[in-house]
Formats: sequence, structure tokens, C-alpha cells
Amino acid sequence: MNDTSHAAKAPALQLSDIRKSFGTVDVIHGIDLEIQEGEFIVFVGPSGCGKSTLLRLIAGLDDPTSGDINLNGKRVNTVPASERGLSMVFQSYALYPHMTVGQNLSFGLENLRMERAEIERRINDAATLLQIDHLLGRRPGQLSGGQRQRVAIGRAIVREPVIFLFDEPLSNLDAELRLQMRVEISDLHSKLKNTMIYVTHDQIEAMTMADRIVVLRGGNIEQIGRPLDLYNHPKNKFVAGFLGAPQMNFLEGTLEGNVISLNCGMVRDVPVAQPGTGKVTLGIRPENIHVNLDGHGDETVTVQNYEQLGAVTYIYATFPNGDTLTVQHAHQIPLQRGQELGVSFPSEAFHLFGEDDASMELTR
Amino acid sequence: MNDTSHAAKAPALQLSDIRKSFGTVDVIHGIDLEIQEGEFIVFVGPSGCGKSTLLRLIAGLDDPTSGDINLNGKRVNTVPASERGLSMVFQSYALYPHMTVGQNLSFGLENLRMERAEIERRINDAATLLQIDHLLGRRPGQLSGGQRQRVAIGRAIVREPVIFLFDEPLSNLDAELRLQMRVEISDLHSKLKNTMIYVTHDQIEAMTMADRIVVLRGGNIEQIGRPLDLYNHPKNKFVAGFLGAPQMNFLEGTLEGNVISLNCGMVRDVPVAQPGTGKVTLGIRPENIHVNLDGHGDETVTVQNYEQLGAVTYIYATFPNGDTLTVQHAHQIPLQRGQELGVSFPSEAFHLFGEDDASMELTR
Amino acid sequence: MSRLTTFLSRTAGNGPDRAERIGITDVLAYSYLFFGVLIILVPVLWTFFSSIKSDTAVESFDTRLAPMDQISEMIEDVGEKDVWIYTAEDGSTQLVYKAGPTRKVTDVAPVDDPGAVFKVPRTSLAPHEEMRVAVENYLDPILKRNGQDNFHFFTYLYNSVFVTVIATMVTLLINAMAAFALSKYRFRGRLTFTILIVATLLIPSSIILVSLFFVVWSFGLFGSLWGVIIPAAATPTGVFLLRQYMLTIPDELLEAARMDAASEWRIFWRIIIPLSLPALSVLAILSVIWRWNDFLWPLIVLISDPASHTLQLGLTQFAGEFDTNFHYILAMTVVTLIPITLVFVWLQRFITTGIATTGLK
Amino acid sequence: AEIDLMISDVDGKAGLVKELVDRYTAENPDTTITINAVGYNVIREQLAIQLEAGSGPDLAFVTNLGGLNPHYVDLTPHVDAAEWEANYGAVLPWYRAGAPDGIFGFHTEMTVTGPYVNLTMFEEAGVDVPAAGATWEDWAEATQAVMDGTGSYAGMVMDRSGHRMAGPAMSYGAAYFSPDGKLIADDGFKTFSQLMIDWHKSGLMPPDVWPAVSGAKYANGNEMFFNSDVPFYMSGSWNTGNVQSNVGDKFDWTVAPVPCGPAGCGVMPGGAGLVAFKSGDADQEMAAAKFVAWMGGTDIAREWYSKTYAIPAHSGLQAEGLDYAGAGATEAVANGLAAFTAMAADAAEQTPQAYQLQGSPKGFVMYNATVQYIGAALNGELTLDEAMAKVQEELDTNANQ
Amino acid sequence: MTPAGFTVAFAALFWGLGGAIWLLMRRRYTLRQIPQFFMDLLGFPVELAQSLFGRAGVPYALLLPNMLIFGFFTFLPMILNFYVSFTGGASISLFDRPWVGLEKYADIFTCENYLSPKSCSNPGYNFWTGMFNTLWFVLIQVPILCVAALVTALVVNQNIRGRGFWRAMFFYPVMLSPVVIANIWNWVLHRKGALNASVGEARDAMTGLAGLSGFDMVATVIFAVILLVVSERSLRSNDGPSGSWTAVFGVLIAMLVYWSQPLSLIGLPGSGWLGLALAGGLYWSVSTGQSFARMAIIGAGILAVIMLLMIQFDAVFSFGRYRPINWLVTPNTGWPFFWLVFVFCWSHMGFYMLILLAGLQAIPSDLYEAAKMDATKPFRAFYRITLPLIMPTLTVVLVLSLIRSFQIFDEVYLLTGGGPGRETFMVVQNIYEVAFANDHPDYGQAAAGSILMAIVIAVFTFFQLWLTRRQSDL
Ligand SMILES: Nc1ncnc2c1ncn2[C@@H]1O[C@H](COP(=O)(O)OP(=O)(O)OP(=O)(O)O)[C@@H](O)[C@H]1O
Ligand SMILES: Nc1ncnc2c1ncn2[C@@H]1O[C@H](COP(=O)(O)OP(=O)(O)OP(=O)(O)O)[C@@H](O)[C@H]1O
Ligand SMILES: O[C@@H]1[C@@H](O)[C@H](O)OC[C@H]1O
Ligand SMILES: [Mg+2]
Ligand SMILES: [Mg+2]
Repeated sequence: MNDTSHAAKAPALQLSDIRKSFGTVDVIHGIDLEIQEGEFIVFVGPSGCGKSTLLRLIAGLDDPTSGDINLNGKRVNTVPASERGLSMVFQSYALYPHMTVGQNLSFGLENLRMERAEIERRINDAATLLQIDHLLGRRPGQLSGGQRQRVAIGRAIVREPVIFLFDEPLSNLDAELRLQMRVEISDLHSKLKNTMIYVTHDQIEAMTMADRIVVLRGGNIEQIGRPLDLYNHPKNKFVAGFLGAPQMNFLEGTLEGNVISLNCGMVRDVPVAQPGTGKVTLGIRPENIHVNLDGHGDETVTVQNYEQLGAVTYIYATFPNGDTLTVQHAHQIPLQRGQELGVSFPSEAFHLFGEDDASMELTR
Repeated sequence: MNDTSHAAKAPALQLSDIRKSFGTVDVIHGIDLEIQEGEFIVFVGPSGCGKSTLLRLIAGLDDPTSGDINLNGKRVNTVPASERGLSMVFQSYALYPHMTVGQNLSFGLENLRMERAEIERRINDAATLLQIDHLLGRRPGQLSGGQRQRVAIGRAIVREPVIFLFDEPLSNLDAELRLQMRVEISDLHSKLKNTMIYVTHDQIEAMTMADRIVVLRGGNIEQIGRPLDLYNHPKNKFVAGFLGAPQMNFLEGTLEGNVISLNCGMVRDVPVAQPGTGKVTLGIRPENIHVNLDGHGDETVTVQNYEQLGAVTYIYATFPNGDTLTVQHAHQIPLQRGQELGVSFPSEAFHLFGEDDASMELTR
Repeated sequence: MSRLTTFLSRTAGNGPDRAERIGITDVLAYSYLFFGVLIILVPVLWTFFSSIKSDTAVESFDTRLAPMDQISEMIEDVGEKDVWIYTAEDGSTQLVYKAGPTRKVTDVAPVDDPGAVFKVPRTSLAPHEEMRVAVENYLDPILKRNGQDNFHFFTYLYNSVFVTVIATMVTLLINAMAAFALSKYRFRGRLTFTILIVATLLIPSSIILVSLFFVVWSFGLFGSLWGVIIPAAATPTGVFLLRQYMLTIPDELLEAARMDAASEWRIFWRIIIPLSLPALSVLAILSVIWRWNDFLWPLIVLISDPASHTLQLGLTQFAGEFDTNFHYILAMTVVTLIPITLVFVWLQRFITTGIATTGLK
Repeated sequence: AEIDLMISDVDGKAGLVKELVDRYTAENPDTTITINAVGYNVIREQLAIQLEAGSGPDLAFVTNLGGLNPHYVDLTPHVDAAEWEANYGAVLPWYRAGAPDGIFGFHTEMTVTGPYVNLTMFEEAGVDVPAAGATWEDWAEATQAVMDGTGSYAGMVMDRSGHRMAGPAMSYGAAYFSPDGKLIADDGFKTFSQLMIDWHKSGLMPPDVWPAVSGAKYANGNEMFFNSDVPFYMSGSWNTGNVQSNVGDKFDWTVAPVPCGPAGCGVMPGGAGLVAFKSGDADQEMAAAKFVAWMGGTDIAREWYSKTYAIPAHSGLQAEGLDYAGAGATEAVANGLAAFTAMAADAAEQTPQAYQLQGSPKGFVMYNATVQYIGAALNGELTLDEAMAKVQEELDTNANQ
Repeated sequence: MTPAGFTVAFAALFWGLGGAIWLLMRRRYTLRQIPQFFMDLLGFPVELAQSLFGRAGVPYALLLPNMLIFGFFTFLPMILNFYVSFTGGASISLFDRPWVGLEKYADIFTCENYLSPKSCSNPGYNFWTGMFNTLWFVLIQVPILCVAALVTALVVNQNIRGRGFWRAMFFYPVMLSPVVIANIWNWVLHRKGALNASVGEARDAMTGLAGLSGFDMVATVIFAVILLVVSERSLRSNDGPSGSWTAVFGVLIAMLVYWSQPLSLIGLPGSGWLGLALAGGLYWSVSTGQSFARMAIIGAGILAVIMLLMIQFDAVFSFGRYRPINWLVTPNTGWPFFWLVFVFCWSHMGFYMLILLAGLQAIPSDLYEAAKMDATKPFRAFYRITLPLIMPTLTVVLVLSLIRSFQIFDEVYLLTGGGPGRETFMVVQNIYEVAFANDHPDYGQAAAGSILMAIVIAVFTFFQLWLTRRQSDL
């Protein structure tokens, strides 16, 4: 996606050493983050890792235990939510069920005692942009999931916020609608060019929408970067495993110098930048493994199960020692459970992780 | 997947001209279906098409308005649900919230006045199989989604039913758990070899789990067949569109003899079995379209948007006339919005649909 | 037996098709309902039918359904006399009046020939009756006719309506405010307040009657309608019910409103109140019932001021030391029933669905 | 001044009160009088509290003449005291609660307890109405015969009131006061109580009145008498008009001389009075007092007594005799009132304690204790001895201190 | 100025005037926003709290009005009650009340024999009679009320036509005032009321009918036909006799035995138990699937025919003349108490029914479908699924109805006046009479009684909550 140019002016949002505890439970453990104006930032991470909490801290719905939040260079820790100039789209949309779509959009503006004419103008603009003009008189209960989603976004837009916050806005939709709304939000971003912060635990959303992804785990940032950078150069095993479906295969083994001997029997030279000795994990993504039906290849594995999705085939196989391997093949292939399969592992697709799970540099 | 041999004996389940109305609303419009012992049958179809209704008719929870239901050759229309020897796993699991897992499993058996020892044996077997031994003393409220799911299946297993019925058992789970449970249920089927009827509207589940898929629409069967047969040879545009994500591309055009002229400008010879004249739709799946970055190819399209998923790239492009095209590319490729892209359409991947949306035979 | 138990265990969710088969279960269910409703309705209807009977019919406990009333006529030179039907031994009948004391053999005279007194056995006399709706039971007190000058129907009605409406509005407002605080804020003392309020559920009003009497008296609320309205406004039931309901309103809505720059009061007014309407209407119904029907407390507080009597207090007027005007009591009872019945008919939808959704449990 | 008057309606007086009030306010335009009509129970149960709380009425018709004394306005300055003493001297002490003087009310009704008899039922059963001087046992026998003969529900009924029972009890020797002036429940009281118990047990007296309710609740037998369910009804003079209007010509009735006992033929005098209450506002008190004074003037009193079919408490009017018939009373009513007046005279001689009891401010303690505990004995809940002890305990704690 | 007047003046100034000024200073209102202005003014204290203390101050401001009223009109009286119970005299001014210490309590507890209220002093006698009656009432009333409410809730939760109507109908009496309820039922239960009239007429009609010549024959034939149909029904199915029809058959047999009194042939009285035993045995043999069940039914059928011929039906249906029952009045019959329980159920059941209905509707219907698949017999589904799941709601209903039953006063005072005698004399009536319906109001005594009653209620409630501690939702 288009990369927004990072200007030299104050970042749209800056978090410094943000911490948050609920009672005795520490949830956010000191987070530093800078977001530039116009960026589309996605927070991903497993459930309970603190994504929503972080977003709510930014929004001003909760107060950080310590640390500073700066918006456009101004500290806003004590500014109430309504005055930070942010808009939030909630996971459940949180549309006011008893108001019409129009009233939902105007409520916030009325609270600001804006002139009626201006309110009208903004609502109409937003409604046109989101193609919900014809729905203004309806109640949320009379809308489909996708329409509700758009109203929720509309409510965020009319306030003309400096930053949009989204908390898993698509998680309640079914797969089809999700795909569609995903595209719409991306389009919106390229039209409005606002800063957007988007929380999800769906890594497809993260991959496809983000300018930069922030991967969170247990209240800490694991890695920040552009989607494909993260995909191709994960900083550690967690990030590697978290992005990509089916998951990256992890094969345990030991490294001696440049040579890696895996428990499954495979022995390979790997271009390690700093050769050494120790336990390592070799990572390889399912789509990078080549399948030879005739049984030839680097290694032979046994098909345990497979799934024909039409466009692709997932193969779940085992090495003789029992290590499992998932292979994604881009075509339909005839398979049998128990069948022997030759697979080859192109070493340029290798990822190597040390005992501390950190990525090891490879020279390629 | 393994194909169960269709023995000559009476089918495990036979539906003849089943109809069902609720009040004045006809929901099922005459369904005929035969299911052989040991088959894994999946009902798919859009929401409201009657999948659950059909399942409930089979289970005996509702009575058909007309038509016969035969189990192993015996008409069971008037046999109460409990005596049909079926087990059902509900979408919401319907676990008894006030009973422990063990009591949930034994409740049905106690109703049958089974010996305590036998009950214990069955519960232990099922619990071992499903790895829920350690949960037997807990209440459903203390279980995770996946565990509940397993308990629900356990409750179905202990009754040793002739047929298992599943009503969207995975729809309440999150994506990860869903994938995992999907594999578990498939494994279970290959272990137990029972007949299973499985309702879903998730086509990935349908594709990966079914021996045969029954595609329903508006209370009628659209097509029955093995997953890849349906994927590769859909009987009509509905089935073609319903299976596969991203959806098959449909390009409108006209056929004259063997030549198809599409609105987007493309003109191609197609090996139509019965050449003719008229409006047609050309279908081609996104993964069958080849991308040439250098702009060469059958046609040139403009990239509107693209999604880099790491393993694959989705490209959303438009023809000069505005027709849209989705392309699935099996690798990461560098792209720009607005970029021109050459695409080629291998004619062996063509599907052709007549004005009545029915598939037209192609000779290849 | 097993059928009987089917009926015990059935709940909602049996498809509508099940109802098409009329089984023994349905017969049992409908019989139960039918008799239940009979037991509920018959006394009420009986009261209504009695209320349109004449004074004498009521006082003599006439149990016939139709309102029969003995006719009396103005007999010349004699005065107003009840008319009896005399059945002679030959079966012929004649309208007569009693021309002397009632004895085994009584003097009577034909109505149309007052002079012709003759003797007949008492047992051959039957009252001469007509069917007549005794509208005077209603009209006398309402229009202050027939010596009912001291029954100020419209004052009582006004007071009852005033107490009911104002008390209900105040109750709804302050209970909703309290429930909002207890359901949507985390603050020091929340648990204490909640427990205090739930504990009030356990304090019957009759127990504190004596001291409440002292308190209200020292507030100077005696004889004032406010003395009835205010003490009853903060109902624990209401707070409890609304709180349970408000707990189900997603916090995200409030947060959305906060992002929308709404003040907390505005959130309450614009978001919480409209969304709690089902629970509020249940409480409104309950409050209307309570306040409209209140008797003992208003009796203590209001009795001294005739201008602030409510209908329920007015009703007591018909019971004297020596005599009780049952016909008026019945008629006015029916009158007090009417508004509550109308409210009931109008709101019964909310009652049945509302309570079910309020989480009043 | 604006003053209010509390009255229990229903008994037919409120209309007349209204008329008189209108007349009075026409003569005294600076006074407005609001009528607060309430149920009788309200006056019995609530008035004292209202007064205590300072929210009571300015005027009321009361029956608890002595008990409310602390709240009365002394009318002495507003009336011709000598004339009032002369006219109402017999009843004025009843309002004084033991104090030696003060004029506290206009006795609106001089009442005497006594029996009504359904002559038609007696005739039907072929039973003779017992003659004057017959004892309660004679009457029990006779009414039992009527009951048997007519299949009526009961033979005798008496209001559930300690006041009603006092007269008969005195006939059987109940002294009610010990020589040192304390209230007592003695053997005479016990003897008649035993008779009541026997009659309820045998069904001669119906369970609907005395045993039917509990505590000090009042109940009367009107409905039963009016419907010919019982031929004998121990009530009182105040009820005459009411009996007349309710019975009509359904049957013949009369007021019989009260049954007697070994100690005489006891009846209780009594009545109700119009009193003015202290309100702390001198104007208001004066206006209220003046209205009472006006009402008690001989002319208005005459009109009042005759129109309400009441025995006058005014000695002059007593001597003069009232023209009830002119006020619309039937012969039966007029005869009845005459009979009651005669009984009162007898009782004054034979059972003087009746007047003493009526004048005692603690009379109500006795009346309440009677219905409460003798009532309990009628149900078998207490034995008579236990009931007697409880009555005495009640008297000792609440009256004799 | 009265405290009330002062409060009103203060509130008017602070709220009305202060609020308006404050609001107008901070915000501009257009004409269209006048309603909004008044709304803001209403919530002015809350707005003020928010602006002074932030969001943390808001809940306190919101709670204030409610808690003020609770404080003054519930908690303060509660505390005053303690004080009053230690004072004597008849004055209503607290300062004029002499301190008497525990005297009022001592009066209540002055008893010779603590098991017999009548051995107590008069205050004790009245209090304990009321208390024991109330306890007795609660013990009988609460289970009956709850069962009736539950059964009704179950029925109206069915898939029946006009559900809303039935539900509403059962709720209707809840809306009636105690005065109205008492009037209505007095009217029905009076010696000459509707109930006696209709029972009398029905009974006379039956007796009259039975006296018709030929009635014996007709009744015998009708009964024979019913017997035939029922026994055929119970034997009809191929897989063993039908349980429900056998039950009906059993009832018929029991009736026949009762009427024909076969044991009187050998000079023994009372054959009723024999019929019940026979019916029970039949049902047992069928329900447990005994092999001899068919034979037993046939045998019983033959026996039934013999007994049928022995019966004199016009004697069976002759009840004699009906003597009206004085339902609310006759002492020592139990009727007044019965009707009190009945009327209380009648007027309160609808409320608890609705609460239970809400509980029932919260039970997901798919549990019943799962149970159906699990071959659960309906009754088992009731007590293994419905009952446990409705338990929390039922507990709430139990507690609420217990508290409410303890407080019974209006209804009973107006309906029976506590009588006959003291059969329905409840503790609240005692408190009321001591304080308010007395010529020497004894507030101290009444307050002491209130405190004792509060203690009893609290003990009961907590005991009940403790018993059901795991289920309660409270
Ligand atoms: N108000 C609270 N009090 C106590 N703990 C809380 C609170 N809110 C959140 N937590 C805890 O903080 C952690 C992070 O929660 P958060 O909602 O931020 O997770 P998340 O990343 O958004 O997860 P999900 O993907 O499930 O939404 C969780 O362990 C949660 O239990
Ligand atoms: N009890 C009922 N009464 C009336 N209509 C019903 C009833 N149950 C189902 N329907 C209707 O029948 C149609 C089919 O419903 P069904 O539940 O079988 O759909 P489904 O295919 O399972 O849908 P989903 O994927 O959303 O579960 C729907 O239109 C539904 O509204
Ligand atoms: O007066 C009502 C009472 O009837 C109800 O039971 O609880 C709340 C009180 O305010
Ligand atoms: Mg979250
Ligand atoms: Mg479904």
C-alpha cells in the first residue's frame, strides 16, 4: 500500500513508557510508540494482550497508570476523551439503538452545540461518502451488519477527528462481509488520509490494511513494521508464528557452525551470519515448501490429512520422527492419506530462531 | 478424501420429497436425498436456506409437512426424536449448564436406564477419545469454547448413534479454534466411521470435511457431489459463486457459435459442446488467472487495490469498461494502485453459464 | 401421567406446528387456564354486577345476576308503597300494597283500588320487581345527589391522579438515577449502597410505620399530598429492577457517548433513559399500582384534610357506625377499578413482555 | 375564620349538618366551615392521633366523650353557662374526664341501648313476645322457639361492643366499679358473659358479629335484623330511623322493653357530641366554640333532635316532648323512641353505675377489653376465667393507675 | 417554617435559580433548545458534580435524591423505631416521651409459659398470637403461592393460543388494591354471597337430578360405557398398556370402590383405601412394565362391573339440602384461614408468576431439544432441567414472597378483621392496633413489636438465603 511520507513535524501520536494496571494486575508494561500523521497503524496480538486497553488509553476512556500520551506534540493525559479530537469505532459499533442513523450522526455534534446547518452539512457529506444517505431515517436495528458498520464509521467521520480509532470493527461480521468492509475501510483511508489506529487479532486484516503493524504480546510490543517486512523478517518466533495462515512450520534442531541438523533428520547448510552452536528452530512457511508427487525431493513425509480448498491444498504431513509439517500447495492435487510425499525446502525461505526465540540473521 | 464405498444395502438415511412449511411459509420445497452409511455429508447454503430446518426434520425435532424420512430403510416419520438413534450437536452446544461434564455425558444414558458400569465405560471412552478426561468434574461455564465443543460432541458420541447431526458446531468459535476443531471432527469421523451430517455456511468447512456436499438454496437442493467435483464442475452460477474465496469472477458477454465476446472487450473461442447464440456469463476462478507484471498477456487491467497476505496476493482490478476482476496470485509481488497489469485467461479454466445460469458443457 | 408431565416440562420453542395437534396436554393446559381465569374474573365481574343493583337488593344479598328491584308506587292518600304480587289460590294474580302490618295474614289493597283492603296469607305475596340498572349507585356519590354531598368525587379523583402521576414520575426519575450510578460507575461505596438498598427490600413498611409517622410529622408533611408522594418515591424494588436492567446496556454505548462529548447527565437522559424504557415501563406500572391503591399510609397522613383525600380514602366514608352503604361502596369500588383496568389493558403488553425482559429476578 | 368539621357520614346526619352549617355561615359570614366526611372507623381510630399530631379538625362529632378531653375547647366563655348546666347538666360530666367543671360539648344525641324485635317472625313461629320484665333467659327461650319455628339463622344478636353488653351485664349484677372507684370485671359481669358464651355455643347468637372479628373491632347486627335472619337485635335508640328506612314494610318491628336480670333491667345511656378542638389559634377555637354554642341553643337543638330522631339530652326538650312524626317518623319509630326513653329512666334508677361508666374517661378501656377478651372466650380461644383475668389486667394497666 | 418548607425553599433557590445562572453562564441555548435547558436544569446537581469533581463525583450526585429519601424515610425511622421502643407514654413528640428502658419488651416477654401465648401478659398475648399466626400463615402460604405461581408460569409459557391474554389475566389481580380485594371477596364469601348461592344451587340441582326416576339405570349405563372406553384405551397399544389411560382407569376404579363399599358386605367400614390401593397397584404394574399388567387391568374391569351393579347412584348423588357455610366467620373450621391463603394467592400469584416466567424464558429452548435427543421423559426434564435452572429465580420468588407474606395486613384486616376470634390475627395488625387503633396509643409497645418482627423476618430471610445460598440471584 501507499506509504505515507513521514514528515519531520511532531508525530500525530506519541506514547512514552505507557503503563496500565487494573488493581494489582499489570496489563500494559511500558509502551513507546510514535505514529505519524496519515498513517494506518494496526495493533495485532492474541486475545488479552492489551490491544483494547491501549486503544482506550489513547482515546481517553481510561487513564494510564504512568507514562505520557502526546497528540501532535501536546500532552493530553488529563484531557477528557471528548476533547482529544479523536473518534472511535467500537467492536460492537455501539450505535445508539433508539436513535435514527441521522440522530446517531448528529448526537455528538449537538453536544458540541454546533450550528444546525453545519451539522447537516457534515452529516450529508459523511453519508454520501459512505453511501448511507438513504438510511438516515432508519434505526440501527433495521440495518444489516455492513450498514451498521458504515454508520459507526460515519459517526466517527462527522466529528472530523485527527485520529480514528477502530477496535476490532469487523469481528462481528461474517467472512464475506468482512472481506468487503476491509476493502471499504482501506478505501476510506486513502480518501480521507486521516491517521487511523486499528485493533484486530485477525492477521489477514493486519496484513492487508496496515501501513505499519504493531505486534503486541502480553502488554509489550514485539515488533513494529510494514506488513511484508514483518511477514518476511519477523523479529522472533512469536511474530513469525502469529502472521501467516497456516502457521509457519517450526522444526527443532541444533546448529553447529553453518550446519543445522534437525530432529526430523534433515541436515542442511544455512548461511548464518554468526555461526555458532546450540539449539535452534528452523522456520519455513507452508507456501514455500515444494511438493513432488513422485516422492522425490529433499525429504519424504507421510500425508496424515489434507484439505482441498479448490484454489489451494493444505497438506498435513509428518516426518518419520513424528514432527509435523504443513504444506500449502497452490493447486489441486490428488492425494491419499498415508501416501509418501517428496518435499523440498528452498533454503532462501528459511528462518532461523535461536534458543531465546529471537530471529538469527542469515546472509543471503 | 477417502471415498466410502456405496454398498447396495439400504441407505443410512433417505429423504423422499420432504416438504416443510411454517404456517403459510414454505421453507423446504421437496427434497430427495440418499445418504450411505459412513458418509460425511455437509449441508451448505446461504443463511435462511433451510439447512437447520432440514436437520431438525431428520432429527425428529420438527415434523415434515409431507414426505418420508427413512432410516436404514425404515420410515421414521412418527418415531420420536429420542428413538431414532441419532445424536445432535447444537450450534450453541446446548450443554446443561447446571450439570458437570460427566453428568452432561451420562444424562442421556441414564434416561435409557443403562447400567452404571456401561455408562462409566462409555463416558470414559468418549472422554479419552476427545481428551476431556480431566474436565469431567467441571461445569460447562468453566470450560473454554473448544472444550465445550468437545463436550457437546462427547454427549453425542456416548449414545453411539447411527447418525451424527451437527448444526454449525463451529460458528461460535474464533478462527484459530475453528481450524483446529475442524481437523478434530474430521479425525473423529475417520476413527468412528459413523454417518455424519454437518450443517455449515462456511464453505471452507464444507470443502475440507465433506465426503459429499449438498448445496441448498431457498429450500431446494442445487447440487450434490464431492467437494472438488462441485468446485470444478458447478452445475450453475450459484454453486460456482458459493464455493471458492475469493469468489469466481463472472464476466458478462454474448456467445455466437463458438466465439464469446465479453463486455470487457475480450473475445475468445470456447469449446462449447452445443454452440449457440445468446447472452452468457464466463466464469473464471481468481487463482486460475495468470499475472504478467510486464503488462503482457491476454488482456490489460488496472489495479484498484491489492492485498498482500504474505503467501498469496489478492489483486482487485478493473477492465477498461469497468468490469471488475479479482486475481489470486500465489506469491508476493510488488504492486501499485493504478498500475497496468497483463493478465491471461487459460481457457481450460473457463466456466460458461447460460442465460438461465445453468452451466454449459465445454468439451476439453 | 406421562402426558401430564409433558405439559409440566414444555417451554417455549416448540415449533408452532406442535400446537396443531390437540393432545391431552393441551386439554389440561387450557382447562387450567380457563378455570384460573374464571376464578380471577368471576369475583370481579360479580362485584360489577352487584354494583348496579338497587340499594335494597344489595342489602338483602340478592344473588341473582340481573339487577332486580322492587317497584314502589305512589298510592293516593297513603304514600309511597312497595308493590307486591298477590297470587290467589285460583292462580290469578294482582298487584297490591301492604295496607297494614306484615302478619301471617296481612292486610293488602290493590294498587289501583287503594280502598279495597282485604286479607291474604303473607306467603302468597311476592315482590313485584323490574329489571333496573341502579345508576344512582354511581351517580349519587359522583354528582352529590341523594344526600351524598360530602363525597367529593372529583377532588378525590384529582388527588389520586395527582399522587399517582407525580409519585410515579419522581420514582422513575430518582430510582433511575440511583440505578444508573449503581450499574454503570465504579466508585467507593458502591457495594455498600447496593447492599443498603437491597436490605431495604427486607424492611416492610408496616414495621416502620410508627417512626415514619414521627418523621413525616416533624417534616410538616402531615395532611399534604407530598407526605404520601415523597416517602414512597425511593423504592428499593425500583432501584433493584432498573439496576438489573441497566447492567445489560453495553458500556460501549456510554463510552461512545463520552467520545461524542456528552456530559454524564446527558448520557443518562439521552442514552440510558430511552434504552431502559422496558424496565421503566414495568416500574411505572408497579408504581401506578402501588400509589393508586395505597390505603394505610394515606389514611394516616391525609385523613385530617378533606381536600386531600384520595379515592381509596373516600371509599371508607360509606362505612358508618351503624350502617354501611354497600351499594355505594360497590359502585365506587368499581370506579376505582376502572382507571387501573384501563392502565392494565393499555399496558398489558409491557407487563408481560417487560417484566420478562427486565431481568427482574 | 376557616374551620373544619369531621363527621362520620352515612348515619343520615351529614345532610342535616350541612343544612345547619349553611344556615350558620349565612348568619356568620366571617366563618367558613368545611365538612370532612369520613368513615366511622376513622373517627374511632385516627382522630386521637390526628389531634395529638396537631393536625386534627376544629370540630367533630365524637363518641369517645371523655377520652379526648385534653383536646377540647372549653365552651364556658361562649355559652350561657347557667342555662347549659340546667339543660345538659346530666351529660356534661361525661365530657369532663373526671374534672369538676367545664362545658365541653353539645350532646347531639342521647342514646339508650335496647332491643328491636321482629314481630312478624314471632307471629310466624306462634311465639308470644315476652312481656316487660322478662329476663334475658326468658328471651333466649322465646327467640330459640322463634328460631326453631321459622328456621331463621339465629335468635338474638347484639352489636359487638362492650357498651352494648354493659347494660345486660349490669342486670346480672355487674358493678363495673369497685367501691374505691376502680374499674373491675366482677362476678355479675362474668355471669352474663357465661350466658353469652352459652348462647353462641348453642347457635342462638350468630358467629357473624362477636366472634367474627378480632381485637377491638366493632361490628353490628343490622344486616341480619333487616333481612329477618334474627328476630331480636340488641342495639339502641340511635338506630331507630335506620331500622325504619331499611325494613320498610318487609316486616313489623318494635322496640321491646329491655330484658332484665336479677339486678334489674340495665341499659346503657350514651351518645355522641359535637365538640370543638384546640388548635392553638384563638380565632379558630373561638369560631369553633361559637358554632357548638349555636348548635346547642334550644331552638336549633330541638330541630336537630327531632330531625335526627334522637332522644334529646336537653332536659327542657325532654320535658316538652318532641314531635318526631312531624319530622317524618313513622309510628314504629315514635313508639320506639318512647320505649327507649322509658328504659333510660328505669336504668337510671336500677343500675346507676351505667351513668358512672358512661361518664368515666376510661370507659373505652372497659369496652375494648370486653370485646377483645370476652370475644376470645366466645371462640373457645380463652376460657372464661382467663378472659376475665385479661380484662382485669387490661383495666389495671390502662385504666386504674 | 417547617423543615419541609425550608427544604423546598432551599432547593428552589439552589437548584432553580443557582442552576439556571450556572447553566446560562456556561452554555448558550437557542430557542429550540429550551426543553434541553430544562433537562439540563433538572440534572444541574449532577452537571455541577461533574464539573467540580470530574466523573468520580457523578455517581454520588446521582444517588443523592434516592438516598436522601431512603435516609429520612426508611433508615431514620428504622433507627427511631429503636428509640421509640424504649420510651413510653402516648405523646407523639419524641421529647415528651419518657424513657422506660426495656419495659415494652419485657411486657411482651412476660409469660408464664413461653409455649402458650395466652399465659402471657396482654401485650405478649396479643403479640405472640399474631406472631404465631403469621408464622403459620407464612409457612403455609409461601409454598402454596410458589407452587401455584410456578405451575401457572409453566402453563402460560407453553405454546398456547393467546398467551399474552392469559398471562395478563393472571396478572390482573396484582393491580387491585387490598381494599378492593377485600370488598370483592367479602361479597363472594359472605354467608349470602355468590359462592354459597352457586354451591347451593349446584348441589340442589345435582340432588334433584339424582332423585329422578330411572337415574340409577342411566348412570350405571353411562358409567359402564366410560369404563369400557377407558379400559379399551389402556389396553389398545401393542407394546404394553398405556400409563396415562391406566391412571384414568385407576381413578374410576377408586371411585367405584368408594361408592359401592364392597367391604361393607363383610361388615367392615370404609373401603376407600381399598380403591386407592387397587388403583395404585394397577398403575404400578403398568408403569414398571409387569408382565401381568394386562391381566390385572382385565381383572379389575370385571370387578368394576360387579361393583357397578351394586351401586345406588341416587344415593351417591344425594347431598341433602345445602346449608350455607359462613366461610369467613365460623370459628374453628379452618375456612377463614383457608380463604385468607386463597385470597392472598389470588391477588399476588400473578406477580411471582411473571418473575418465574422471565426465568423460564431465560432457559434456552435448545436445552429441551437436547434433552429430547437424550430421550428424556418429560417429568425428568422438568425436575432435572427446568427446576434446577429456574432455581435462582425461584429463590428470589421465595424470599420476596416470604417478606411479603410476613407483612400481610391490609387484606386480612379488611377481609376477616383478624377473626374469627384471633384465628387470622396477624402480627402487623397487632402493631397497627396498638399504635393507631387504640384509645391509649402505645407507640413504644408497637415499636418494640416492630423491632421483634424485623428480627424474625431477618432471621427467616437469611436462613432461607443460606439454605439456597448457591442459587440466589439477589
Ligand atoms: N477493567 C479491567 N479490569 C481488570 N482487568 C482488565 C480490565 N480490562 C481489561 N483487563 C485485562 O487486561 C488484559 C488486556 O485486556 P484487553 O481488553 O486490552 O485485551 P485485548 O487485547 O483487547 O483482547 P481481545 O482481543 O480479546 O479483545 C486482559 O487480561 C483483561 O483481562
Ligand atoms: N419456527 C419457525 N417459524 C417460521 N419460520 C421459520 C421457523 N424456523 C425457521 N423458519 C424460517 O425458515 C427458513 C429456514 O430457516 P433455517 O433455520 O433452516 O435456515 P438456515 O439455513 O439454518 O440458516 P442459518 O444459516 O442462518 O442458520 C428461514 O427463512 C426461517 O426464517
Ligand atoms: O409502597 C411500595 C410497596 O408497595 C412496594 O412493595 O415496595 C415499594 C414501596 O414503595
Ligand atoms: Mg479487545
Ligand atoms: Mg441454521
